[in-house]
Parts: sequence; C-alpha cells; structure tokens
Amino acid sequence: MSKSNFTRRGLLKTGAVSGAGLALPTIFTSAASAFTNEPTGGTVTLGFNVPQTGPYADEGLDELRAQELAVEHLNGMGDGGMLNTFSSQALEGNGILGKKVQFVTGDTQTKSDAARASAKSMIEKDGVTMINGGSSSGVAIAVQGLCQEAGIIFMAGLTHSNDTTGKDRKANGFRHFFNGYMSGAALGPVLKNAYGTDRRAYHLTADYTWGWTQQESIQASTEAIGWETVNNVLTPVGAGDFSSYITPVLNSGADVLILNHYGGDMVNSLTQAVQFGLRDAQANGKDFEIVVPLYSELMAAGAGENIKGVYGSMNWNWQLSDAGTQAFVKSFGEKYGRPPSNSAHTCYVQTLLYADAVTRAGSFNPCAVAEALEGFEFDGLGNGPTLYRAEDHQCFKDVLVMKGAENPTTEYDTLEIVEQTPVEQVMYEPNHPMFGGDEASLGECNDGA
Amino acid sequence: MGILEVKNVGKRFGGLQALSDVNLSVKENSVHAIIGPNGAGKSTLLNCFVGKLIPDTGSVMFNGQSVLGLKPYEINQMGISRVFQTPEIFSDLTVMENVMISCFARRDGSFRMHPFETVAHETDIVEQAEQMLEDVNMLDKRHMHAASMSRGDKRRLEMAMCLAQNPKLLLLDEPTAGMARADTNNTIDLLKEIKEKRDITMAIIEHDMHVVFSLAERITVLAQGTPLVEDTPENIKGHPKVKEAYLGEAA
Amino acid sequence: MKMLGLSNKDTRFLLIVIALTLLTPIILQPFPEGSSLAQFNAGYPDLMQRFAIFGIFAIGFNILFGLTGYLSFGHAAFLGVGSYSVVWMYKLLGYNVVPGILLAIVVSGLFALLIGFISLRRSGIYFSILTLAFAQMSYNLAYSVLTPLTNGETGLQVYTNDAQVLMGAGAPNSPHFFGIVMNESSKLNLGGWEFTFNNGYYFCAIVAILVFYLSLRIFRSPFGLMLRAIKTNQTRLNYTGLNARPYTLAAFVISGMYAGLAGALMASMDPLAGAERMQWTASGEVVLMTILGGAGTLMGPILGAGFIKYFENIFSKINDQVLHGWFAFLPDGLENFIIGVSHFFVGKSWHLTLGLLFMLVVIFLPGGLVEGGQRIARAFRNRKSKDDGAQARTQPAE
Amino acid sequence: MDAIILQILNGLDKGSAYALIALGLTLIFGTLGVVNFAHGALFMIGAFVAVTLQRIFGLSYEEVDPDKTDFLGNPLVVDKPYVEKWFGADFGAWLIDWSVPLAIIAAIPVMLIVGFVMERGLIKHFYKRPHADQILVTFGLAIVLQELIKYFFGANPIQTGAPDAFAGSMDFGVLLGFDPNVIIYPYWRLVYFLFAALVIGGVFAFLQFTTFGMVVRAGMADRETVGLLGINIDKRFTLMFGLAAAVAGVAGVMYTPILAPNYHMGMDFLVLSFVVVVVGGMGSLPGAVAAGFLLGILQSFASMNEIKSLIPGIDQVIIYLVAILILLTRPRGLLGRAGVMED
Repeated sequence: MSKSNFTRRGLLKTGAVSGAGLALPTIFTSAASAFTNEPTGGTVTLGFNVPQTGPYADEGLDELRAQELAVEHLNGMGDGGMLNTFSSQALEGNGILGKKVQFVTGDTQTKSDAARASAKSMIEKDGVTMINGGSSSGVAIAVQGLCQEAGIIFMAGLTHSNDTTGKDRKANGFRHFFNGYMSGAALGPVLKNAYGTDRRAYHLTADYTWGWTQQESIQASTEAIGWETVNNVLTPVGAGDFSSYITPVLNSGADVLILNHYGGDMVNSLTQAVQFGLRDAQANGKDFEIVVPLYSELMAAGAGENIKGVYGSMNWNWQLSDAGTQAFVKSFGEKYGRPPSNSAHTCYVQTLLYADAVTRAGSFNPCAVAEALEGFEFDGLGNGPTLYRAEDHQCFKDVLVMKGAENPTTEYDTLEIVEQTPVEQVMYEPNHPMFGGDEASLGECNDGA
Repeated sequence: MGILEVKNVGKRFGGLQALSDVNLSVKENSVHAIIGPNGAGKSTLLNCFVGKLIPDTGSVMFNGQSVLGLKPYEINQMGISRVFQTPEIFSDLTVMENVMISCFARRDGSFRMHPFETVAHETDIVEQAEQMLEDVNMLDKRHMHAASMSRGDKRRLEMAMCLAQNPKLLLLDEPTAGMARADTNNTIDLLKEIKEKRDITMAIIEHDMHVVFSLAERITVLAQGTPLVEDTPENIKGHPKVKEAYLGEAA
Repeated sequence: MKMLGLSNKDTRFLLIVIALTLLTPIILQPFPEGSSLAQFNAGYPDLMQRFAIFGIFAIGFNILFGLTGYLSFGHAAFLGVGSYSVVWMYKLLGYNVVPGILLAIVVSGLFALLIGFISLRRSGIYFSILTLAFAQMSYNLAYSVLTPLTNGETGLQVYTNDAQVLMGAGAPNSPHFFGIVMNESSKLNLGGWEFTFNNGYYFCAIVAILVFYLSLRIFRSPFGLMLRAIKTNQTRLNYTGLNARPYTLAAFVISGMYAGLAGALMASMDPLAGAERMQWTASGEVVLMTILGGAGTLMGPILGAGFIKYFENIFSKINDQVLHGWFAFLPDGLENFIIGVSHFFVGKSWHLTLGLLFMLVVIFLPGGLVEGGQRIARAFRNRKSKDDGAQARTQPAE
Repeated sequence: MDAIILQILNGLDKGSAYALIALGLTLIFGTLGVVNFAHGALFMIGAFVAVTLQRIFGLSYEEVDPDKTDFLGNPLVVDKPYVEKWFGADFGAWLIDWSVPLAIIAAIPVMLIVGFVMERGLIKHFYKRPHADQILVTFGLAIVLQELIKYFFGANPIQTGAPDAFAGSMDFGVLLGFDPNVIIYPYWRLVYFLFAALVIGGVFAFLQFTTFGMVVRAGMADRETVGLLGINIDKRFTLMFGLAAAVAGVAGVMYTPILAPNYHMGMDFLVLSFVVVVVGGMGSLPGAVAAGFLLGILQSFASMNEIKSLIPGIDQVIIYLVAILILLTRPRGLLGRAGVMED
C-alpha cells in the first residue's frame, strides 16, 4: 500500500506531460530519504506557524518570541533558560544532534486554509522536520492532519478544544496545552468552594467546535458539583455586540454566567456583561457571578478592570514559583522586557521537548521522535511533573485556576493564581466520550517514506 | 387596417393625465409622423408601443396582435425596432460587432446558448452585417470602437442595427435631435433611401418640421395627451387647429 | 497555425499559456537553493497548485464580471460547495478525485442556478449585495448549524472509520487520479537549482489549460459577444430583441461551476474543506484578483491570482532572521534601520504591502496588470520604431 | 414583555451604530458616486482617536516604588500620568476618566482632515472611474490604514472605558412601570443612542436647512444639472466627504466603551454597513437610517432564545435573510431612487 507523501523521489507518472524534462540525463536525485525532510547538512529547520495577521496576531507574536528564544537556547546562546531545569539532560546546547537549529516562520491568519498553505510551504520549500504553534483549535486540527499526511511532527500551540487530542488526534501530533475537559475538572471544586453547590448557570457559548466542547466539559463538571444548567445559548463568532444575548440572563433565574468565549469575543461579552450590571446584581438571593473558563494574558489585558474577581483557568502562568518557570521568565523577560504568556510558554517548551525527543531517539525520524515523546515523563518545564500520554498524545500536568486580581500592581499581574489543581484531578480515560470515545484513534505514525 | 392600431389608449402618472383616448392607425409601408408641443405625450405614447410602459386603458395592436404586457425584447422580436433620441449603441464594442448582435438577434431569437461557436466563423452573420454596413456607407469604419465615433455616425450605426433586424415597423424618436442642418439633411436622405429599398413602415416622433414634412406621408398632431388631427402633410400645414395649438406658438 | 477552432493569434496565445503553465516549476524557481534570494522562489507544489486553482477561480469569475459587468460578491460560496462535495466523495467512495470533481461541478452549478435565478432579478449594487447575502448565509450556517454536514470550524475531513466503499485494498491513501497520487513529486537537481515536478500541480495545470481554452472559446463566441453587449448597454440589448436574463444566468452558472471546480481541486490537492473558504473575504479576494489583473481580459485574472497568492505565501514568510541574512553586510546601524523599515512591509505586515500595491496598480494602471504589460510592450515597440525612424531619417543624409 | 422591551432597546442601540456608519457611507455614495470600502476604516480611526487621547492623557513619568517588585524581581517602576502632575491629581484623573467623550472634540477636526486628505488626494481621481476600480483602491487604502494602526497599537483589543459617571446601568423598567431590576440598561448605551439621534438629526437638519445642504441635496439628485448652474459642487463635495468621515469617526469614538477597539473592527463593520445602505436604498439618507434601525432590532429579536429554538442559527443569518427579502420585494431597497448604482 502506497503511503501518502509529499516529496517521494519517484518517477513522475504523468510521463507524457514532462517527458522532455525526464529525458534529461543523470541529474535526478536517486538517493531516497529515509523519511520526509531528513536533514542532511549541518542544520535542521523548524517551522513556526503562528497567526501574524488577524485578531490573534499579538498572541502569535508572543509565540514567535518564545520560539526564537528556544532556538537560541538550543543553539547554546543566551542563558539556556529551561534547559538548565529540564529533568532530561539530553540537550547540550549544541543544536539538535549536533545540527544547528534554524527556523522559518509563517502566518496562519487563524484560518485553516491559510495555515495549511503556510505549513505546506514550510514542508515543501523549507524542508522543516517539525511545525510548532498556532492559536486556534480549527487551525491546530487542520495543520495536525497535514503534518500527519506529510510525515513530520506537529506540536500544537494554543488549542483548547477536546477534539485536538480527542476525535481528531493524530499519531504525528502532540499537545502541551490543556483542554476544555481539564478546565472544567479544575474549576469545578474551586467554584464549589467559592460559590457553593446551589447555583444555576447560564452559558453563552461561541457557536463553533471549540465553544461546544468547552461548554460540554464545563456543564458536566458544574453539574457534578450540584449546579443546575439553566440555559446554553450559542452566539455567533465575532458578534461584537452581545447585548441581545446578555439581557435575557438576568431574568432567567440564573445566578452564574459562564462565558465560553475566547479572544475578542470574550473581551466584548465580559465587558458588556459587566456594563449590564451583572456583577452588581443579585439573583436567587445571592451575588451574581461570572466565570470565564479559559483565560489568556491578552484577553485579560483587553478586558481590563472587568475581570476583577472573575474565575477562569490557564495552562501556565509566569507567576508560578517553580525553578523552570523562573528560569524561563528570567530569560524571556530580559530579552523582551515582558513576562511570557501561557501560549508562549507552550511553544517554548514544545520546541525544547521536540529537540530533547530527537536527541533521546538519536534520529529526526518522526516515528522515532513520536515514540520518544509517548509516555515521556519529565519535570522542570513549569507545572511540576508532566506526562505526555502515549494513548492520545495529550500532555498531563497541573492546571492553574486563576482569578482576576483585585489590586494589580502592573499590567502583567492582572490575573492571580488561585490554585494549582493537581494533575490527578484533571485526568481522564483516553476513550472518554468527550474525546471521541472508543472510536478515536491516533492512526499509524507516518514518516513519509 | 394599419400595421399598428392604437385604440383608446390612456396613461396616468399620479395626478397627470399624460395620454387620454389616443386613437391612431399606422398604415403598412407608410411613414407616419407624430408631432406635438413639448409635454404633449409623444414619448409616453412611443413607450407604450415598445413595452416600456403599459397603458392604463386601451389597446395597442401590432400586426393584429396585442403588444400590451410584453417585454421590450418580445415586442422587438415581433418586428418593431426603435431608434432613440440619443443613440443607444454598444459603445464598448466595434461597429461590426454592434451590427452583428442585431443579426444574431434576427437569426437566433431572444436567447440562444452558443458558447462554443466562434463569432468570426459565423459566415452568414458576418456577410449580413457587412452588407448592412455597406448599405449605410460605414463599411470602412467596421473595426472602429463605437464609442469613438461622431454623433452622426452613432445615429447611422443605430439605424443600421435596427435595419439589420429587418423590422416591419421602425420607430424613430427624434432622430435628428441636436443635429446640425447638414447632418439632418443626411439623415433625411438616409431615411428616404431606406424607405425606397425596403418594405418598411416608419413612425417618427419629431420636433423639426423640416424633417417631418420631408418624410411623412401622414401626420398625427398630439396636444395635451390627445390627438388633435390626423391628416396628410399638406392639409396639416394649413390646418387652423394645428396652427393654434402648435405652429401658432412659433408664429 | 490554426488549431481547435481558434484564430492564428489565439492559437499562439494558447500555446504560450500552455508552455508557461507546463514550465511553471522551472520558471518559478529562478534562484539557486541556499542563495539568499531563494526566499523568493515559488516553485514548490503547494503554491504552484494554488496559482493554478485560483487562476481557474478567477478565469471563471471573469466570465461573469469581466464580460457582463455583474459584480458578484458571493462566489466563494461555490468554491466551498465544490470542496465539500469532493471531501464527501472521499468519505463515501474513496480517494479517487474524479467522482468528487464531477459532483462538485454539478452541485455548484445547481447552487449557482438557484442563487443566480434570484439575484439576477436585480442589477448593480443590489445584485452584489444579494450574492453577498447568500454567500454569507452559507458561510455562517456551514460554520455553525450545518456542522454535521461540514464539520464546522475544524473543516470536513476523512476519518478512518468513513465508509469509502470504492476504496480498493491497494488504493492510495490520499487523493489520486486513477492511481496517480496528487502529492507525489519528482525532483530534479540541476547545478544549485532544485525543481519539483508535482503530480497534483500538473493535474491542476492540465485542468487549468482546459478551462482556459474553454473561456477563450466563450470569449470568442456569439454567447461571449452577447455578454459583452450586456455590460455595455442593456437598453439597446432589450430593444434589439435579446433577453438579457438567460444570458446573464448562463454566465453566472458557468462561473459558479468554474468556482466549484476550483474548490474541488483545492480539496483534491489537500483533502480538507474549511468553512472560511465561503467567507466574504474569500469572495472579495477573487474580485480583487480579477480587477488587479485586468477585468475582461483573458490573462488578467490569472496574473491577479498569481500576484496575490505570491504575496500571501512568500512575503509573509520574510522574518527578522531572513532580513538579517540579507543585510548582514551593511554596518549595524544601517542594517537595523533597513530592517526597521522593512517591518512595515514584510513578515507580519505583508498585508500592508498588498494594500499599497492594490492602490498603486489601480491608480497608475487602470486596466490592471495586463495594461502594465501592454504598456511595457508598447514602449518597446515605440522605441524600436523610433530607432527605425531615426535610421530612416539619417539614411538619406548618407 | 420585559424581554421584548429589552430587545427593542438592544436593537435601537445596535441600530444606532449601523445607522451612523451607513449614514456616512450613503452620503458618499449619494453625493460622490463613490463606493468607499475604506469607510469602515474611518470608523476604526475614530475609535483609535479615543484610544490615542486616552494614551496621551495617560502619558507617564516613571517613579520607583521601593516597596514592590516587578516580575523579574527588580524594584517596581510605577507610572504616574503627567496630567495628574500638571493639573493636579483630581483634574488629571478626571481628564483620563473622561477621555472618550473628550475624544469627540479631538475626533471632529482629525476626521475632517482625514476626510479632506482622502478626498483630495485619492478619491477625487476616481469619480469617473468604474466602481470596480473604486472598490479596489479604497479596499487597498482600508488595508493600509488598518495595518498602520496594527503596527502602532497591536492586534489585541484595547479597553477604553466610559467615564465612571456612566459606568453603571439604569433601571429603565421603573420608568415604564415595571418592577425594579427587570429592565436595567447601561447608561452609556442610552447615551450612545441619544448621541446617535443627535448626530443623525444634526446631519438631516444641516442638509435640510442650510443652503450648503440644499446644494448638496440637489447634487445628490442630479449632479450634472447642479454643475451646469455654475455652482462649485466639487468643493462642497470635498466638505461632504469630510463630514461623512467625521460622522463615522465620532460614531467610532462613542462606540469604544461598548466594543473594545481593535485594528480590524472597521472590516468587521464594512460588510454589514454595505448591507444596511443597500437595504435602505442607494442614495437615500432616511433609507439608510431606517434600515440601520430595522436590521438592528430584527437582529436583536432573532437572538432571543425563544426564536433561536424555533429556527436554529437564525441570529447568524437574519441580516442577510432580511436583506434578500427586502431587495426582492422592493427593487431599490426601502427608499432607494431609480438609477443609482444600478449598473
């Protein structure tokens, strides 16, 4: 059975078309590579595919900063960052397997088509062995599928949908970021402590797959602590003005509003919810509360004061006190004058983890790398002991429950860590129904040969 | 029985009675002029013939068939062509293409899907169009862009386009409006020549009495939306009512 | 040299287009690998495929807009429908692209018939907004409510548990044309150059040549003449006994089918269909391609498509690292200055360059890129004739 | 009942924004015959005038706070705004707080200048060009403008709040005889609605009661005739373009507390505002305003749960659906005139 591959060095089968070209003597490369884009010279190229235009351009920029820093550290420049705290000490700061690390960048535009085009150009033109980054689940799933077909490794960047390592999981793809289920599992107990068990929740949910999976997860975990779900209203992406969705909330009998929105949608819906007085309101004899299950630094900055006291969750935060985090924040902060965001952290550690896996496997072959990453346990990259689970390529580590700070001192600590939820609490079975159930499968690893 | 029979036509625009009780009969192979002062309803009447307007009352029969409620292209396919006050031509196309479109319309009807034939290979159409251009002395200009021609040539082209369809009735809406005397005379000659060569009926709306009296066999005088008299040019000239309503203005 | 019912001039034109299309993998790879200008090479399969596919899209759009002047702002809907059709055929039948492409053409044609029939009741900007409204409705629904059919934001793709009833045991596991696998390529290393000949590209290229020939025939046909007449003067057309509606509807359906074919080819190269293919920005893109290249001309839309796709894919990838590589020879201060200025135009600011070029082209070349080409050609001819003239003048003196 | 009143309020609010943008757009269509794809960008620039003013008022000098540390463990540098130093803490804080309403004063001259420069420098060369060329050049301009804004302000939304005085919400229901806390509505949105009504009224009064307005209205009806009268219509049209830009700009300023501005907000509004203008009817100012409010209110009603559960996804497509229905039943939109942009 012939496997799909992009750069098969075979004879062109449409001989008639380019017959003249084929007739030229001796110049065909006959040496077939063992796998897609096997690095043959003294360098290896990584592809950083992030949004550089569109609404998430700033997040992409931060991811890019982190990735550049990671390349610096891999090549032995700078202070080494997390290389010094990483429990696996395979990396020596001399590139990867002695090859100097180079990188190319591309613009996903936060559109699946553009992201795939950009990823393809990296694979076909620049010969990358791995693609890292991205800022939405749709893009992550699209590019992950592409890397699977092409036979290179994909590391996902910011993607929070259950599907990325659920029903759309792929053997060549890995995700360091957490997901909707984990957000729900981490938030549940905290919400129970803060707001009690007798609450009625009203969901506003972005009307696309990420929104749905997150809503499903949060509803399950809040119902598990005894909350009732009053309603779940789907809102168009990019609606801008959410007033017509917010006004019915107060008279619906709910006393908690859960905003399953991300980015600009979340900034707008939260701001408007606050303007409509939801934070000051009383319902069912209790203070009305708002919850934003997924936070990011940029969203917090965009929403400004409105996030004060609002609970949410994050994959990682620069305020963590472990050694790895401190080393990373120091070297990032000294280079760029600001603390890294959690998506920057994800992209940074994924670059390191890829390099480490190659080194431990002794090969750039994506299947060898995937094998080295599967079931890999490590520490020292933030969030404490971490596992890359073999069955679905999801990363498991502690999850952070955050809250908008009441008295931030700078623009960077508008969120504060409420709790570091231990990893056991957010674990689930690989065949969990929210993750594609028994049908979900990684498929076979593809090295493109 | 005329080729065009207009019976009791009336048309109202809001508070304005533009036409009332118009009766008119245009004989086959004649040249019939409709004259009248500004606002007499000449253009409104013409628009009722070609499907642009539908009269409120009355009937318009062409060759024994009613044209009311038909679309302009359907009426045209019945054999009525129209020349506009300002020439309506396909100004982005060449002179030859302009005339060929008329030839296609005559041969193929109002719609025919022919995406894979080549215009240049339609020899019968090309010949017809060239013949037509020769008839109006424009063959040498066939590759010119229609937009780049003089006003007189545009009028001539429009006439050629209408004639290429071999219409039974040609409606001319002030064909010499805005023309210099020499051009006007050329147009009169051209129309006379056309009339000689073909079996064709013409209905002319005109301001210029010189044109009217040079061409028309019968004249209808319209005033305030209703026909005043209908007669031969000679009788119209001396008609007191006409003088009063129309020529009197100038006199 | 008359071929296939074309005139001499058109035959020559078609042959040039065929030659350029087939040699694209070489033409677009002017710089040797590893040289600092290799960044500007565009001869890799994905981009070449996109040139061909968006070329087809724009050629089809031009049949409607360039000929009749009806500006549709919703053609991306047909592109999306085409892609979805193909992926559904993958899911149900197997990876051979032929059933999908045929279905895509039929479905997009029917969809265009429906939308065109309604929208063409109006003209001018009213028509534009009607088409826009239909396409935006399709997009919004495909993104959310129609997810069972479209897989929403993620995009429709093939899963291992899909039926694929016609999939033989040894059949390729990715899109193919009777065994010719789209994403297979052969490479030719010649000196420092590397040329990639990709099956998928040649498949698209051959389809593109066919539909280009088709559009050439339409341009030269009585049908094409009628369409141009519609653009020029609908009043005269009506009073010449011609019914504009069926002509415009036919043009709309044909261009919708072209769009569906382009969408089908996108999914044939890359088995995924995303909803954002139907968004108004995608519709706007083909409008821009056509105007930028030169609406109503045969080559214009193709040039416009290539121009925009080149910028999107090449300029967006120029980052600081690349810039430092280019300007490293300069003194540090100057290097940083140039790189600072470049930040406005490349990498994450590639949109700005594109916007500026839109403005420059439309200000200075009202007829689009084609007019630019014509001006250059004319300048050459003038110089030549001037030279001849100069010689002619000087000769008697000798 | 209370739910319906709330949605009407929401609709009026959305409608105000649509109407304000569409008003400027249709002025440009009607007077200059130009399809201006950069109109959304003008709205965006207006919003960023507010952001800029907020930044200017917030310009700070640095003071080291020895008691606190920043994220790298160094002593914390605290920013103190200059305005508080210069004008005293109270007035300085007031200036910062009121930067959005104050931005209107700044936005009017800025937007007029932007409008004049755009019209004189670019648009005027496109009066005689096909609409397709106008679309291409103004779309290019819109991209350039938004990319410049992105370059200086980033892509992330920037919170630009209303003054504290308007921060809360008003119990609107009590006025209508409902129970307390049933219909509460943010002050700022009420302000926005009143503001929009004021601007729309102002524009209409200006066109209705000044000679300038009369000439422009005549020009909208029949440009050539007015040109023949020897009136220098071009100069007035330049002013008109400036006015349209200013209307879009102040609409943008006032919208910032409702929608945190970002660089692509103009593009987000562009398509919608075109739909509004066309539904209203080309060349008709009252049409644009009516269509803005109509679509705003219908969109709000379509977002109600009761309606969404009947027809899923209706809130996503209602605007387009209504546009199609209106254009099919009324060939030239609600109040359009024949012959404007029909070919």
